[in-house]
Amino acid sequence: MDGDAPVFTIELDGWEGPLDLLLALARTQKVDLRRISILALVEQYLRWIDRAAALRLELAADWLVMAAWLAYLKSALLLPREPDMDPDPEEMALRLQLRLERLDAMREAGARLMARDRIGRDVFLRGDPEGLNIVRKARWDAGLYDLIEAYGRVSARTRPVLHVVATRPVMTLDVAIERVEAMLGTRIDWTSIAAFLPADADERYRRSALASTFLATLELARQGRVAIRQDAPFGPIDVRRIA
Amino acid sequence: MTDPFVRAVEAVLFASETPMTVPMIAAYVGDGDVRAALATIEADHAGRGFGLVRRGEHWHFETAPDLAHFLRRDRDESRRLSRAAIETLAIIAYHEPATRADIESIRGVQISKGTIDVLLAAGWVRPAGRREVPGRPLQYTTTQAFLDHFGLNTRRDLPGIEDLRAAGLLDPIDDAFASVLESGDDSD
Amino acid sequence: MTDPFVRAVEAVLFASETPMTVPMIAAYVGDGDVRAALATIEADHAGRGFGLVRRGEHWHFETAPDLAHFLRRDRDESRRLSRAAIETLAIIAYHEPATRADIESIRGVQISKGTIDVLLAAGWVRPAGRREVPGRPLQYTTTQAFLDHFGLNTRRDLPGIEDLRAAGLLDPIDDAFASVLESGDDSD
Repeated sequence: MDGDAPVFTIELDGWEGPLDLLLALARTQKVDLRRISILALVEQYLRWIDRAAALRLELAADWLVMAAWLAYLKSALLLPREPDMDPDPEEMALRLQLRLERLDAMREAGARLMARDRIGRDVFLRGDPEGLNIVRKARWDAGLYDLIEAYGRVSARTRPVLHVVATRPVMTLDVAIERVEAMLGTRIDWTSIAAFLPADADERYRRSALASTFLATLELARQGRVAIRQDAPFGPIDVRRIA
Repeated sequence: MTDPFVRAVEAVLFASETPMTVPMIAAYVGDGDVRAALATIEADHAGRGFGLVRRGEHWHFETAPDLAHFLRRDRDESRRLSRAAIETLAIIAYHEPATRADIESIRGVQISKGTIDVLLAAGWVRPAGRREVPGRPLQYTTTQAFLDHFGLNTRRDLPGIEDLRAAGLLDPIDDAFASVLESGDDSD
Repeated sequence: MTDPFVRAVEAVLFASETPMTVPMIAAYVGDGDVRAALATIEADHAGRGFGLVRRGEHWHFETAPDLAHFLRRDRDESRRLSRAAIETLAIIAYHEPATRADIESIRGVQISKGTIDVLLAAGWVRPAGRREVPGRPLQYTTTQAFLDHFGLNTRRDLPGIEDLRAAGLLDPIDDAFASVLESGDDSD
């Protein structure tokens, strides 16, 4: 076994991890990976780790984890087999062997791939091709609507802006004050503001009248001529003449 | 099977990034009659899609000159006209003949040179003489191709300002939107 | 004199800077039997210094492999690829789609970020969606440029892929493990 010693002189960073080293060690057994002696492999690895430790090489954690795992595997393989041992050491050894086979297969495949006739190394493309041209002809996509709309947009942007406000039925504040004054003259009790609105008018006129009438009562209250009350927010508003 | 030396010369010329002289070729392929190989290759490719060509002392492969039209391909690309281009086209159509200054005064912004070029390239407008004012600016009008493309018989088929107003196309966007909302209320 | 259509196909392929598919060629040469023309051109160049080759759906001219010694310029190129990169490429090609974890589990070491970057930069691998497992890891596959570069027509041409598959060496360890356990007793 001491004949393997030269292997260990290879520097640490020459190995891409413990599995890489294990595969290299397995190759030294010079047998098909399927017939490899896992026990011999484990011993080689552990010896390698020992030497690295003796040389005071810093070992990365995964190397030590692998060493611990292999040490466990070794003892499990050597001890008398307990039927209910879990995990089964034979299975662990088989898994290791399968992993080595797979790494070996891919290493081999990579080498065969690299050995193929490769463009730029073994075969060459034309050095100075004329090249193919695509002449792009723009086909403009615009319809009549786009055209008309564009003109409308330009015109709208540059023509003087004209605002036409349609006439709407409105009750002015003056009219509202007059109405409220006149109607209050005949009432003494609290009266809802709604009672002051024209009853049979157009809805939009009624809404205008409501706003104007409310303002009118505020104005009359400010002049000290009416009192206003509202029991709750958004509740009905009542008005009473101050006698 | 071609002669090995001829094959080597052929491969070196094919892979070269520049035309090569006989000594340049010899530096790759070694001893042999390069000139004889070139003559063989030239004869072998006569009448094919590409061939060996000599320019002065340099040799190279090139595609046959009579096939040049196959090496280019036209592709129609449907593209939207830019907002500036469609507005410029509309102004020319409504106001023709229109000068660049007319267009800019109506659009309210300057137009870039490319904008009218696009319309000229599309064949929709054409120059139509100069206006006899200081500076003699070029005027533009629309073309028959313009009428054809937009499905118009004459320019008079373009809707007038009153039509546009009726269609709501003169309303600023917000007003148009509001009028849709209002009409929605009425239908309730 | 060669058939005009064959000449046109030949010229287009010869002038092209990239490998072309039949539809790409047809876009330049118009109607005709492009496949038949390709077969003719392939036969005409057999045994010459360069010839027509098919890689997947793409066709291109390249020099004959046995003439590499006349043409090789940079012998160091293959050395630039690290062993990690070569193995990673092989794992992606033979197992595709493969995740980073797949690669690491086979190689037994973590892969540095640069390793996949090198392959992506060469255009030989590309991301190909995520695997629907926890963490949704990104998967990688090889590209048409990979096939071109290594002279492969399809992934089935990968060296030894059928043997590896038959031997179960492309199956995950757990699957292989189960099948070995089943048949394991027989082989002893």
